Amino acid sequence: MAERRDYVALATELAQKFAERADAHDVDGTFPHENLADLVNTGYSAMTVPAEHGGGGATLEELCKAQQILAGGCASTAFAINMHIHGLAMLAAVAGDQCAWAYRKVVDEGAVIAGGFSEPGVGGNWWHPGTVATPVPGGYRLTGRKSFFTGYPGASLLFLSAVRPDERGVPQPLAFLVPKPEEGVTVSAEWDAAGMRATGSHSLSIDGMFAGDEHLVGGVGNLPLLFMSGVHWAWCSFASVFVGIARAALDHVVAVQRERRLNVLDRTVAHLPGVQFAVADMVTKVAAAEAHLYAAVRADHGNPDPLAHYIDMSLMKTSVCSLAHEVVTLALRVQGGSGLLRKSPLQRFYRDAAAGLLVPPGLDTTYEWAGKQALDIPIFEEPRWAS
Amino acid sequence: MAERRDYVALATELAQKFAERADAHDVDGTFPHENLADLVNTGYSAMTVPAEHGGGGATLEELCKAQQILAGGCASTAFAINMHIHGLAMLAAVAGDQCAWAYRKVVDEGAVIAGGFSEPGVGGNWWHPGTVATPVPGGYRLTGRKSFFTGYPGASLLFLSAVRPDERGVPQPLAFLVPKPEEGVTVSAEWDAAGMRATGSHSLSIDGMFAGDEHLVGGVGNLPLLFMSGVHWAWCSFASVFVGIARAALDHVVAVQRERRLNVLDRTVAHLPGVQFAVADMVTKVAAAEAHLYAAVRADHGNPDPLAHYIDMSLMKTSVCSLAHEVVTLALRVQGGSGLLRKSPLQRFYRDAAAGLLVPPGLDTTYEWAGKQALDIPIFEEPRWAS
Amino acid sequence: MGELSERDRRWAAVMEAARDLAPVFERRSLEHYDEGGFAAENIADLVAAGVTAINVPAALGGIEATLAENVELLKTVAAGCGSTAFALSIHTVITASLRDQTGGPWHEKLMRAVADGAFVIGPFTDESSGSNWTRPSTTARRDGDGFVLDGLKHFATGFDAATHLIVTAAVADGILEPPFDLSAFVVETAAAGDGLRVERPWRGGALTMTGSHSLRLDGLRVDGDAQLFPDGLAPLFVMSRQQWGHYCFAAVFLGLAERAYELAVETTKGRSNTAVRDVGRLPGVQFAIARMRARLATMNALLTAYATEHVEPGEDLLGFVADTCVPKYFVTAEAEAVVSAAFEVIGGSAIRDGSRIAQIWRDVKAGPLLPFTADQAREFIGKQAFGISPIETPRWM
Amino acid sequence: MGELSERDRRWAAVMEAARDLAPVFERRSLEHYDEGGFAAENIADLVAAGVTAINVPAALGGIEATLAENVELLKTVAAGCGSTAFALSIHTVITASLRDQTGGPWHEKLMRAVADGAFVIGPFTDESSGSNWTRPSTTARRDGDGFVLDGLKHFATGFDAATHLIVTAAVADGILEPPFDLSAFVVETAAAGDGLRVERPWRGGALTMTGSHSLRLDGLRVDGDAQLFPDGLAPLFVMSRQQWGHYCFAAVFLGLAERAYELAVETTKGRSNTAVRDVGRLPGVQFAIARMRARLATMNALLTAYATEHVEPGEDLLGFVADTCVPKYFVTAEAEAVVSAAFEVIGGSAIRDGSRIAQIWRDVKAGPLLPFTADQAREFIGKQAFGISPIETPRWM
Repeated sequence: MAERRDYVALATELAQKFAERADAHDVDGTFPHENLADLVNTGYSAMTVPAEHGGGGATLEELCKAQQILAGGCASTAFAINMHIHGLAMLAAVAGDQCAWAYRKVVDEGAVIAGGFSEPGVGGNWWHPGTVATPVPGGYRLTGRKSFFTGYPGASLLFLSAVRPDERGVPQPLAFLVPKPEEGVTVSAEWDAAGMRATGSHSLSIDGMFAGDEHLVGGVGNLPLLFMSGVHWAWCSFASVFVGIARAALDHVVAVQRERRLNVLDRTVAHLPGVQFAVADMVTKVAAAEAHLYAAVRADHGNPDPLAHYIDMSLMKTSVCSLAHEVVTLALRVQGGSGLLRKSPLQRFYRDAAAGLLVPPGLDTTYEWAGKQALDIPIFEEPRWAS
Repeated sequence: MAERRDYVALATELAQKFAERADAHDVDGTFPHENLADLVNTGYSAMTVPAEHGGGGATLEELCKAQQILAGGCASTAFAINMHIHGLAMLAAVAGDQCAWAYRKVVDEGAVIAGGFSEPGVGGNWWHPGTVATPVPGGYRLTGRKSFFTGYPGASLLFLSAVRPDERGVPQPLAFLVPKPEEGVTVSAEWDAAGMRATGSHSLSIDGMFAGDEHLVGGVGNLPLLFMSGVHWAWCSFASVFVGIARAALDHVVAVQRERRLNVLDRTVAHLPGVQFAVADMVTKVAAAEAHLYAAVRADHGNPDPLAHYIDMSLMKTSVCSLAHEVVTLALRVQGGSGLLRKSPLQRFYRDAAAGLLVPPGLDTTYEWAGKQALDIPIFEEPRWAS
Repeated sequence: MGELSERDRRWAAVMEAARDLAPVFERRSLEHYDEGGFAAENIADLVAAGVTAINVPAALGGIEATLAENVELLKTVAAGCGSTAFALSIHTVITASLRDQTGGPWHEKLMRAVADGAFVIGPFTDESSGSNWTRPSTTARRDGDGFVLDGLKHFATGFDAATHLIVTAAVADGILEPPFDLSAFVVETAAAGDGLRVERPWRGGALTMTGSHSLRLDGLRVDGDAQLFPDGLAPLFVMSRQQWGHYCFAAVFLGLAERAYELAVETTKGRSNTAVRDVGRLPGVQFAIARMRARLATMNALLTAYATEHVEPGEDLLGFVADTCVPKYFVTAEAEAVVSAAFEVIGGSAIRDGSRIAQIWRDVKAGPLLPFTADQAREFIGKQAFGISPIETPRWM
Repeated sequence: MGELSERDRRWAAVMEAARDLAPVFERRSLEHYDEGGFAAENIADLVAAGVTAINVPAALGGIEATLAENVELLKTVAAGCGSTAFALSIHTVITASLRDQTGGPWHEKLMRAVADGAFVIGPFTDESSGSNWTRPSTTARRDGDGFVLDGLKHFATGFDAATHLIVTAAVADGILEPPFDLSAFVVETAAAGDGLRVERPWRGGALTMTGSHSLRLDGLRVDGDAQLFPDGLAPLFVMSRQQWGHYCFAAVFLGLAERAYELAVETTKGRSNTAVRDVGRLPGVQFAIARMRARLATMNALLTAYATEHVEPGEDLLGFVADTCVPKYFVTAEAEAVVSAAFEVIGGSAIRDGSRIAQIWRDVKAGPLLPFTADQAREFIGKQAFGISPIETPRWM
């Protein structure tokens, strides 16, 4: 039984280290294997394994505070390990001891999970996977494609969705947690993007990959319900990463302007009103984003209506990530042209924060569902809108 | 005497070609020498040489329309040549035949100008250069540093500012147009930035570079006045580049969503209301940005108050570039995560458009001057603000 | 040269009159805004100054003002009083839209009446129509040579000064499907009698002095000659004149925003308090003023560009309608932002004083609510960008 | 458990009373908003329900509501009537701020009076002070044991119902420099006599029913006992209570925004028109409602976080004041955006009807104008981030 760790303190320590490596991984688009090793070796990666299975049993608040700080050092690393950390917490919540074998691997062998619920042609509608799971003796054969499979290069376990048509042909979504197999899955396109470049979010081609019955998480068809019930682990941890970027941008801007001098000024740039006002806006937006995030973290997550819970958490993510993006844009404005130079972390923050606008849940679907719910309009009724 | 060219048609042709090369230069941060060669060989680079000196004598409107289209293909190339094109027009306006030698070099030899008015420690206050011009027999020796010297790798002529203390020690700003010398100027830092990566906007160290008396543009001390009087060439052409990016982002998003299908939809993505609304906002912002730009282009530029003229043009640039930035951010939102991938031009537009917020004129100074002018407060009075 | 300059001289005189009247209207607004009622005195002044006659065709001796000129005029009047400018905009939009519809029996008569001081309005919002003018709940029943109109029309802006109403209705003979059953009629208010009455007098939260009553049409009989267009053509006509409504409405709210900016500047100049000797030297005030300037410059550029270059419908009528939404959508939203910022520069004392800025704050909110509303505009503009017809059904998924 | 639950039971009863009163206040607002006047009946109802006594110290038998509870209460009241909630906020801020100032001769007397239904207000905006409460133009001249007060105070919100005023003034003896010459006095309105009169009755463009008159203090004599704090300490006291003012003001405007959102939802549900069978099925409406929800959730989270976690001033008093600006600045600006969006969902008919949303539109603009204004807030927050004192001079370059 591991002793109770202060994951926030650990994150603070690691963030400093990762910050020094962030630029190189960002420029080269390489996966930060050495960071992942540090996360495993320090026990950070066992944070959300249930305590009774030898893990840290971290709360959602501990997780988010730690991830927020880690993201300030290297957002890509934080986002890559986030799939693992929040995934474990969700698995513990929805599948419990069913995944005991995986918890053991994480604690004893340093296994790391990567997760894939995005697919080309699905457009953020993760509850409609296109990957097909065909029953075979002892399990399933999976065929399909996955995109944005964050953390893939460092993963030894894969957490992924698929669909199995039932006897009436109705697609039943389901999820698997499987040891990364030797065959049946290949990288079809390496991750090469403008932001979050060191997350190894590759595209995968899944061609007959085997998943055993014992690797099925929850039951057939109840993936959406399970995911919605546990979605606070996902969307809160996502948001914490982008708030972390925003706060790092604020801290950086403040530290630089306090010391910055221009030939034409008799005091530091911090004395310019335009700089003060922009920083005030940054401070205020960061405070608002953090408040919304942690209100969601501390909310009652036992909502008997999983869809309502999903909508509340989704609205939180959209607001928080939008504020975070505004903050990094303001940071660039305050710093000026030099903020765009490779040597400034602000330009990386600016690119990484853009991903916050784009990772699930999608803005339009969130708004559609939240609006319909408020107006008592059945969310899945067709036609979707007035004809 | 060159025949009158249709520079907009030429830009359209070249933009298509440059678009194919844009990704590679962006990724590698290389300077697009072959694009520059095309611009010279097609006569595009002689666009603003006065007709009586064998150039195209293009109007500001022709220049901006052409540059807008060129920027849609490769914003870096457009911005790199923009220093040359608008610089020539300003020189013609403020120095006239004094620069005849340079016009000849442009027309006959394909010479290209790079310009440098930014310096470290000056923070956008271009009228306070720190580079010192010390009189020597036959000219001056220049010593100082320049940053953001856009287009330097392809330039054969340098247009740059310096300061010469007068007999009372009061600094007199002045400007030179000199053939790029063999010695006295070195690249102190190569351009490596998150946006506009292919502009070669190096930092320079100027160590005793010689500039002859004949290379002085205008008189000693009247650089600010000359620049303000001709500033429409600068700020309008800057704005045209960023509007060009915005329109390219809009065109790209529209073209892609018209064809894009998702497994879960029975029609193209273009039929989703959220997509339509976001595109409507993009259309509207592009229209507003273009309208403001071309209103400034067509305004009376003979304003007897150069400072008032400078302020109007500066407000235009801040509004237009801010709208352009909003458009590219919306474009990313519409496209979603795939817009962040290297293979999508949207992520390049997003990075390039950020530069629009950061290139001169600075937002805070523009607002300070515009506010003071409206309120009848002397713009250069000290203290600058209420104590 | 001679005739042109005579025409331009007349136009300059109209603009000068409008500029002179704006401060007069502002003084009246400061006195009468809260009590509401109609700015009838203002309209009378506009009629007397020839302002209401600007869209009379040149062939009938009128100025035949361009759309850009109409925009300029409405901005000027709005600087004095939003209610007056909005009422005037209804009149200018109608008169400009109808002026080239020569041939109808009513055309010359109406235009000559306008030249002589007629004031024409049109309440186009029907009960339960949700501002979809193509689907009026008002009906026109054929009755011998004429029609009998029944319905409830809201926002009869300017009614108290109106000599003529343009009334839309669905022709209830089942021959044409909506929206082609839409028809439009001229009603002379003096001759309308009991068939036309104010059902509910205007008591608006904004534009309080427009007298935008709700009107009951109760068996109102009109001659066949009063029908403005042949059966089925009214919707096309309205669409092909959408630029007038959209740009003229936008002009009113831009004029209000410009005035809000001026008020912020005027209030700040020379202002001092116990803590600051010169409020204009506060950077927050300077930045706010500058941001307003920048926004106004963009709004003006956009509206001017549209009012001069996006005036001819061309082949693609629905595409044109979508395009005309652009400045209306942008300007009315931005106007709200400018007025809000101006209010903050002027500060809390403006709440105390029953000030002009507090009136403008109320008026400016009407901008995005007028048709096309922001949502309608975004739907039309977005669909047009994709080549999707905005009248195709189903509208979405 | 026993005592706690008794206290919580009392608090729950207060909240229930407030929730019951909100719709009553809203009905009255619909009737009386335009004519202005003071919501005296509402305040009487709040007094009768014990709402005004929530900040009486526990030691004197009161509930001693927390700051977060005050915020919750004010939001609830604001949903019914912005004017009433704002007047109440002045009272709750003053009573909460003073309740732990035991020792002064006035303390127990005033708190007992509040328990018995007293209503305490404070006009803190002096003529020419530009909302800088540290630099009042009102003066206090020492006169024997007491003081004589002279000045003109604006925004005496709630005056018509006030039993007590808190009045600030600069002590005009030249001993202490501004802002330390600031002092505060309790004035019993019933005993004030001719020295206190309404110079100009309230006729506000927003919060019309607050009775925020301008008051003339004309040789008003008060006892030495009426001085709330020892010489020189008033500014520090006010700063160390800034959280109450900032969060309670923010609560009023958040309550208005929440009500605007509810009105948009209520109006849309089941709404149809000639073109759309169910307006709620329009995507633009759904998206607007959702955006409002998201914004309100952020505002609520921020204000709640501050009202529970940013309550103790700590060592760095100016830093604390800057920090308390954060939710006030954010919430009042966002509230305006939410109300604007709600108005657009409800649509043009809301302008016609003298509707609640049009009243909220007017009230919500007061938010950013109340101290600390948006500009003051940005200056304090920005300087604090850089470790620059907001009272250092010169303020900038």
